Amino acid sequence: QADPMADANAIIAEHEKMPVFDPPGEAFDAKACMAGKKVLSIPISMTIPFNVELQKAMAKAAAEVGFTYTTWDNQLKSDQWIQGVSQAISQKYDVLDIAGGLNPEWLGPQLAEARAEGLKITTTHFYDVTQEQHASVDYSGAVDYTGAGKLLAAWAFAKTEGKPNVLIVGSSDVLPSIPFVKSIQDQLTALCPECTQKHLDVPVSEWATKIQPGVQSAILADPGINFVLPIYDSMSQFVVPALRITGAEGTVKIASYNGTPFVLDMVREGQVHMDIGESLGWSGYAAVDNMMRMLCGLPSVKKLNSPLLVFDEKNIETAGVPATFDDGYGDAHLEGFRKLWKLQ
Amino acid sequence: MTTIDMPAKASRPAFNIKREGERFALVAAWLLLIVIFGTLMPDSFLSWRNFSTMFGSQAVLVVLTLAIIIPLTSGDFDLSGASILTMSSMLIAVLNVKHGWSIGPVIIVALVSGAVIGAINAFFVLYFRIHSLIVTLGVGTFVNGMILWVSQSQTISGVSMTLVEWVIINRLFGIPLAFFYALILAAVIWYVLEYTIPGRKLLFVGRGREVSRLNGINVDKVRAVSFIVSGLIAALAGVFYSGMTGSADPLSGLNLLLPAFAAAFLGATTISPGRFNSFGAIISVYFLVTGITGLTMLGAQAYVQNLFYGGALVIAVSLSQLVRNRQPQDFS
Amino acid sequence: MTTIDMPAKASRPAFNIKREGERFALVAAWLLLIVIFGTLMPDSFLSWRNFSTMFGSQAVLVVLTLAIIIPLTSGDFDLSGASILTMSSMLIAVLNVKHGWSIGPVIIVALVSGAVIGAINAFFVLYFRIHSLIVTLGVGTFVNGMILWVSQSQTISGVSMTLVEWVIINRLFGIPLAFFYALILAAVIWYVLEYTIPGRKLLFVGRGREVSRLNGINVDKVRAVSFIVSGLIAALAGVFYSGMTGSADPLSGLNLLLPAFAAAFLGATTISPGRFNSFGAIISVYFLVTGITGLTMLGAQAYVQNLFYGGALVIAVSLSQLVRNRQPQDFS
Amino acid sequence: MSDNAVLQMNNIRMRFGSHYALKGVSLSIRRGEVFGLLGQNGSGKSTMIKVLAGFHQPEEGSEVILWGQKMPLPLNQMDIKTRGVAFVHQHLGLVPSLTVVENMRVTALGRKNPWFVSWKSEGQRVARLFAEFDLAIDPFATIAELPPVERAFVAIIRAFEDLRASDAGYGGEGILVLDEPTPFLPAEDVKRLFSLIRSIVKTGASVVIVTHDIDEVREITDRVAILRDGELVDILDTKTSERQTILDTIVGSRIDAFVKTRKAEARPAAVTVRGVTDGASPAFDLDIAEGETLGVTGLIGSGFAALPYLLCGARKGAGRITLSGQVVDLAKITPAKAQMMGIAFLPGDRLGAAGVGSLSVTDNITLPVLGQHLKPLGLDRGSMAREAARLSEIYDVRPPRPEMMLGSLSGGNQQKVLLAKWLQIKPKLLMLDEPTQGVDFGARQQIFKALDRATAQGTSILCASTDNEQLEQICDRIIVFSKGRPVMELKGDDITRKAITEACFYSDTHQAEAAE
Ligand SMILES: Nc1ncnc2c1ncn2[C@@H]1O[C@H](COP(=O)(O)OP(=O)(O)OP(=O)(O)O)[C@@H](O)[C@H]1O
Ligand SMILES: Nc1ncnc2c1ncn2[C@@H]1O[C@H](COP(=O)(O)OP(=O)(O)OP(=O)(O)O)[C@@H](O)[C@H]1O
Ligand SMILES: [Mg+2]
Ligand SMILES: [Mg+2]
Repeated sequence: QADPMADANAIIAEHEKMPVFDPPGEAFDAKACMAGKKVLSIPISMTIPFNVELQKAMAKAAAEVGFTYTTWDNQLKSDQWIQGVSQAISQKYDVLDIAGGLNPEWLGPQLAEARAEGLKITTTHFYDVTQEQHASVDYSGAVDYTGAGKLLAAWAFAKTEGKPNVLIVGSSDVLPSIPFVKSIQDQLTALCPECTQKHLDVPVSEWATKIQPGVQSAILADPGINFVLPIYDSMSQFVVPALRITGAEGTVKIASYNGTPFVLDMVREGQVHMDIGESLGWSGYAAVDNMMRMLCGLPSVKKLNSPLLVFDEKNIETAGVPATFDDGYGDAHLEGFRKLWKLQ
Repeated sequence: MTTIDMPAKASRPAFNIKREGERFALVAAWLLLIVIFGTLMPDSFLSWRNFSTMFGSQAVLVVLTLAIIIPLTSGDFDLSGASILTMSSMLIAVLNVKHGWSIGPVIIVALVSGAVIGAINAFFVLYFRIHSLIVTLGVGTFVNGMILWVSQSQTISGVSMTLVEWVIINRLFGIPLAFFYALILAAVIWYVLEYTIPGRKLLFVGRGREVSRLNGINVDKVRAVSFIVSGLIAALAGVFYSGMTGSADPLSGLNLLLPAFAAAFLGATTISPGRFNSFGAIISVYFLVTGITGLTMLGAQAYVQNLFYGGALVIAVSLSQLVRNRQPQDFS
Repeated sequence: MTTIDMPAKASRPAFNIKREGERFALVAAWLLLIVIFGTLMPDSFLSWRNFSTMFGSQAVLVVLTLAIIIPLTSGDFDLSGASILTMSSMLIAVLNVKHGWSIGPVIIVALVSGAVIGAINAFFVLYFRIHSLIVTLGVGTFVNGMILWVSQSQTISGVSMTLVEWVIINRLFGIPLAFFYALILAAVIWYVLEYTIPGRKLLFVGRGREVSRLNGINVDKVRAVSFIVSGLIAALAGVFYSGMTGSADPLSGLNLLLPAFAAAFLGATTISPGRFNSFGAIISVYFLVTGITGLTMLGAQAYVQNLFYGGALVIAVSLSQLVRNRQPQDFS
Repeated sequence: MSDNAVLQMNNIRMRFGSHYALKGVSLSIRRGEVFGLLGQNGSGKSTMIKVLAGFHQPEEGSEVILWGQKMPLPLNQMDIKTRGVAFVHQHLGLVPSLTVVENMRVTALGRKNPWFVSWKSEGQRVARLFAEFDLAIDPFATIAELPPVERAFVAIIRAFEDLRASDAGYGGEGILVLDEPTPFLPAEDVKRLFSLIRSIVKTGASVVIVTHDIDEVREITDRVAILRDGELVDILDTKTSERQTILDTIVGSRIDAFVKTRKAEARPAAVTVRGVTDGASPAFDLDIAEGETLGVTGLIGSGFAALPYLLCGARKGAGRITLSGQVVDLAKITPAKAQMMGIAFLPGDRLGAAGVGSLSVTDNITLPVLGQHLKPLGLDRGSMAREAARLSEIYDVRPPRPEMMLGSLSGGNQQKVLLAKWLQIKPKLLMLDEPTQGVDFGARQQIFKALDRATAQGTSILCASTDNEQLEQICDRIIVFSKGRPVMELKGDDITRKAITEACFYSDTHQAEAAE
C-alpha cells in the first residue's frame, strides 16, 4: 500500500501550480461557422453572483467571436425559464443554453419543443464529468466536481496530519452535488479508512436557516471535528458564524470550492483555510468553445476546460484585493482560446 | 305604510363612471403596459407566441391564487397552498416515474392529498380554534418536510407525456390548454361565489362569523369546506405544475406563495372591488407577469424585475384607491 | 349615591392554576424538550456551550420577531421586515467594506434606512388606506430589488471586526452579547407595551380603530410610529445579522420572514396569552430551535427539522388551546 | 345667541361624499343647562356630536366657539377634551377585548406620567371611582364579560372623570355630551343616570344629551334642538312645549303612536316550551299562542334576555320546544335547525350578530330566502335586487337603495332591513331582542305596525326588552322575570308602563322576602 500522505500531497500539488492552457480539442475557424448564429442562455438565477460572472464571461467570448449572445435574466422562477425557452424559439435562436445549475429536467417539455423547432440544447456548468446528460440535451460543458471533491478530501487529510474528522456540507437537491459529495467521501475513505466523516445535507433554499445551526450542532455533538467542507463556498458565510459562536474558530478549518470572491476575501482574512478556485472567465470561454464545437460539427469536450486552482494563504493575494472572479489564474486561456478559434 | 309598486329607481343606476373606473383601472394599466412594451419591441413582444407562452406558463400561479382566494373569502389565511402544490407535483412524479403508476390514478392521489392537507388545516383551525395563519404556516412547513422526505431532495423528471400534452403541448388558438383550464376554473369559482347559495354563505362567513351562525349557517362546515376545496385546487395547481415542467422538484413551487397572495390582494381591487374575486386575480397575475416579461425582454437586470413587481403592486393599488377616494379597504 | 368601601373582587384572584397553566405551557414544553434531549445526549446536549450557542445564534431571529410584533399589536402585518433586515445588513457591508466608512456611521445609516422603509410602508397604508399586507409585500419586494442593485447580487464579506466582536465574539456567562441585546430589547418592548400609555394605545388601536379614534387617539400617528419603529428594529436585526456572519448577501436574510411570523404567533399563546408579547416570542424562538438542535445532534436528516418545526408549531398551539378550553384566539 | 353660552356651534356643514349630513346647523349651549338634541334616525345628531369631538372635520366656515374662544379648524380632539368637553359616544366607544381599567385609562386625562402606569393602583383607583357611584364593577374584567348596562356605566363614568380631570373641571364646569346613553339602560338605571346628570348640572356644568325617548326628554332637558335632514328645525323650551308638539316637530308631520288592539281571548298554544334552562337557573315552562305577542322583561340580570338565545340554540341550554307538532330538544337545537322549524331570531347587536355591515342590503335581506331566487342557472341577481327594493319600500327603509352597504344605513333603518329579512319568511315564531333600541319615534311606530301585521298572519312573537313603552305598545301578554325565572304575568289591560316597572321591582323585592 502506498503512502496516503504522499498521494494527498500529490493531488494538492497538481492544483497549486499556475494553470496552463490545455487545448480541449482541435482548432477550428469559429468566426466562419458562427456567422449569424444566435445563442440564448438561461441561467438558474441572475441573483447568484456566480451566474452573473459566468454570463459576463460567456458574453465576452461571444463578442470576440462575433455572434449574438443573449442572457435571459431571471430570478429562479420556472415561468421565467419557460418564457425564456419560448423567446428562444420565437426569435429563432440556434442554441439554447441552460446554465449554472439550472436542471434541464425542470424544462423537459419546453426543451423538447425547442428541439423540434430545430434548436440545439446545451448545458453549461451543470453536470459532473461522471454524470450522463439528460436526453433532451445535445452538448454539455461538464465540470470536474469529482476532481474538486478529491482535492478537498486530500486537503483535509494533509492539513490534519492524516487525522481528518470531517463535516461535509452538501446540498443534494443540486444534481452534481451527489457525485461531488461522493467523491469526497470515497477519497477520504481511500486515504484514511478509519477516519470519521459526516454529511450535512441542506437544500439550497434553506442554506440561510439550516447550515449555521446544523454545523453548530454537529460540532457540539462531536468536538473532534477538525475540518468543515462546504461543497459550494457560498455556504461558508453560514459556516464561519457557526464556528465563531461555538468557539471553534481556528481549531476547525474550512475548505471549499468555487472561488467566489467574498470567500477568497475570507481566505485572505484567515476565516477560510482554502478555497478551490475556478476562473469563471476561463469557464465562460470554455463553455462557449464547447457550444461552438457543437455548431461547427466537432465532437463535444469531455470536461469543461477550466482548471481548478488552490487558493490559500500562500497565493491569495494574487486573487486581488478585494478578490475577483478572474484574478490569479493568469490569462493563458485568452491567448489559448483565441488561437484555438483561429481568431489570431 | 302601503305596499306600492316597484319604484323605477330600485334597479341600479345603469352606468356609473366612477365605479366602472374603479373596476377596470387595473385592466387599463395592463393594456398600457402592453402598449408600452409593444411600442418598444413590436416584433418580439407583440408576437402571439409571446402572449401564448405568458398565458400558458402562468396558469399554475393563477390556479394557486384561485385556491387561496377561497379561504380568504371565508376569512381565513391559507399559507400552506404552495406546499400543497409542491406536494401534489412531487407525488405525481414519484408515483408515476418511480413507481410506474399510470397517470390517471396518480392525479387522483395527488388531488386527494391536497384535500387531506386542507382537511388537516381545517381540523386544527376549527377544533382547536387556532388562528388560520399559524396553523397553515405550521402544516405547510410540515408538508415541506414530507416533500423532502418523499423526494429525497431530488428532482424527478420524466412525468407521463400524456399529462404534459394535455397541460402544455396541446393548444387552442396557440395557447396551451393549461390556460383554459385556469380560465374555466376561474369562471366556476366566480359562478359559485356569485350565483350559488354555498358561495353566498362563504362570503357571509368571511364577513361576520357570529352573524352567519345566528342566521343558521353552519360556520364550521363552511370554513372546513373552504379549506378542503382550497387544498384540492392547490393540488390541481400542482398537477399543472408537473405537467408544465414534466418533472417535480421539492422546492421551486414554494416560491409561488407570496406572488399568489400579491395577486389575490391586487385582484381584490379590480373587477369586483372590495372582494377577492377570480377574474381580478387572473388580471393581476397577467398584469404583473406582462411587466416582468417585457422588462426581461428589454434585457433589464434581475433587480429591475423586483423593483417593477413591488412598485407596480403598490402603485396599482394606490391608484385604485385614489379612484375610490381612498376609502379604506375592508375585507372582513 | 354613597361612598362605600373597596369591593373585595376588585383585585383578581391571586393565583389561578388554569391561567398560570396557560401562561407557562410553552415554557413547560420547552423544558420537556430539554429533558428529553438531555437524557439522550447528556454530554453534548446538556453542555453550557450548546446552550450558549443556541442563545447566541438565534438573536437575529428574536430581534426580527420583536420588530414584527409591534405592527401586529396595532393590527397591521409587516411582511417587509425580512427585507429591511437584509437591506440593513447589505448597507453595512457595502458602506463598510466597499466604501471604507467606519462602522459607527454605517450602523446609523442602516438604522435610518429601516426607519425610512417603515415610513414608506406607513405612507402607503395610511395615506392611500391600503391593507398593510399588500403594501408591505410590495414594498418588501421593491426593497429586495434595491438590495440586489446595491450589492450587484454579490455576497460581501469582511465587515468590521469591531461589530463582529460586539455581536458574537464578546461574551457574558459564555453567551454572545447579541443574546443580551435581544433580551434587553424584549424587556424594553415589554415595558412599553405593558406599562406605558403609548404602548396601550398601540394595543387599543389594534383592537379597534374606530373606537380608538372616537376616544381621541391619533390612530394614524400610532400606526405610523409602529411601522417606523418596526422598520428600525428590523434594521437593528440586520446589524446583528451582519455582525453574526461578518458578511451580507442579498437573499438569505429573506428566509427569516416566515419563522418570525411563526414565533410571533406562537409567542402570543404564552406568557401573556392572547396578546403578541416579547417574552412569548423569545420563548417560541428558543423552543423551536431547541428541538431543531437536538434533532440535528441526534443526526436527523434535514427534512426531519421541517417536520418538527411544522408539527411542533401546530401542536404547541393546540395544547395551549386545550388548556384554555379551546376558546377562539382573538387578536383583534 | 345667548350671552352666557359656554359652547356655540355656528353654521356647521359636514359632507360625506356628495351628501350633506349637516347643512349649516347653529346651536348654543348655556351654562348649567341640559340640552336635548333630537331628530329622526340619520338626521345628523351623532354627526354634530362627532364634529364637536373633532372626529369629523366640518367644512370651511363652520365655527366652534368654546368658552367664548373660537377653536381653530381642524379641531384637535385632545384639545377639546382638555378644555372640558367629555363624550359618551353612541356605541360607547369601548374596546370589548380589553379590560375596564384599560378602557378607562388609555385616553384619560390627568395622568401625570404616561411612561409609567401601574395597572394595579390604577385598578384600585377605578374601583374607588365606581364605588363612588355605588357600582361594583371589576376593573380587571374585560368589557366583553360585562352586561350592557355596566358597559354603559363604564363609558359614562369615564366621560365624567374626563370632565373632572379637564381644565374646566377645576371650576366645576364643563360639558358632558351623551349620545343615546339610555337605550341600554333599564328604567331604574335611567333614573340613576338622570340624578347623576342633575348633580353634575348643579356644579355648573352643562349636558348635551341625544335620546329618542320623549319622556326622558321631558324629564331631564331644559331646551331641545330638533334636527331634520341635517338642518336645525327648531329649538324648543321643554317646560313650555307639549309632548306631541315635540314629536311632530321631529317627524315634520303628525305621527300617532301605534296602538295595538290586544287579543285577549284564550287561544291554543302554538309554541310550547318545557323545562327550559341555561343550566344555572331553575327550569320553567312557557306557552305562546298563535299570533300572540309575548313580552319578557325584568331587571337586567334577571335572566329574561337569555330566553330567545336559548330557544334558537345560539346559547347552550336544555329543555324542549314544541312547534306545530315538532318536538325538539333544546340541548341539540342549532340556529340552522331552529330556522328550518320556522323560528326566526333577531339579536340586539345589529352589526355584530344580526347583519353584516360590509355587505349590501340586498345581500343581507335575501340571505334566508336564497332558495327562492335559485334559478336553473344559479341565483337570479336581478330578482334578488328587485325583491330587496320591494321590501325596502314596504318597510320604508331610507334611503331605499338596496345596493348600499347595510353598515352605512342608520341604526333604525338597519333594524327595518333586518326585521324585513325575517318577516318575509313568515316565521311561526319570531324572537326579538330589544328590537327598537336607538330607533326614533316614527320608525318605531312603523316597526310596531309591521310586527302587528305579522301577528295578524299568524306569527307568534317573543320579545325580550327592557323598554316598557315598547312592551306596552306591542304585547298581548308580558312575563316578568326575576332571578332567572318567570315570577309574574301581566295581561290585557294590566299592561301599562307603570305596571311593568312596578312588577320588575316588586317581583325582585318580593322574591327576596320570600327567600328569607
Ligand atoms: N361616516 C359616515 N360616512 C358617510 N355618511 C355618514 C357617516 N356618518 C354619518 N353619515 C351620514 O350623516 C347623516 C347623519 O347621521 P347621524 O349619525 O348624525 O344621524 P343621527 O341623527 O345621529 O341618527 P340616530 O338618531 O340614528 O343616531 C346620515 O344620513 C348618514 O348618511
Ligand atoms: N359609512 C357610511 N356611508 C354612507 N352613509 C352612512 C355611513 N354611515 C352612516 N351613513 C348614513 O348616515 C345616516 C345616519 O346614520 P347613523 O348611524 O348615524 O344614524 P343614527 O341617527 O345613529 O340612527 P339610529 O338612531 O337608527 O341608530 C344614515 O342615513 C346612513 O345612510
Ligand atoms: Mg346617532
Ligand atoms: Mg344610530
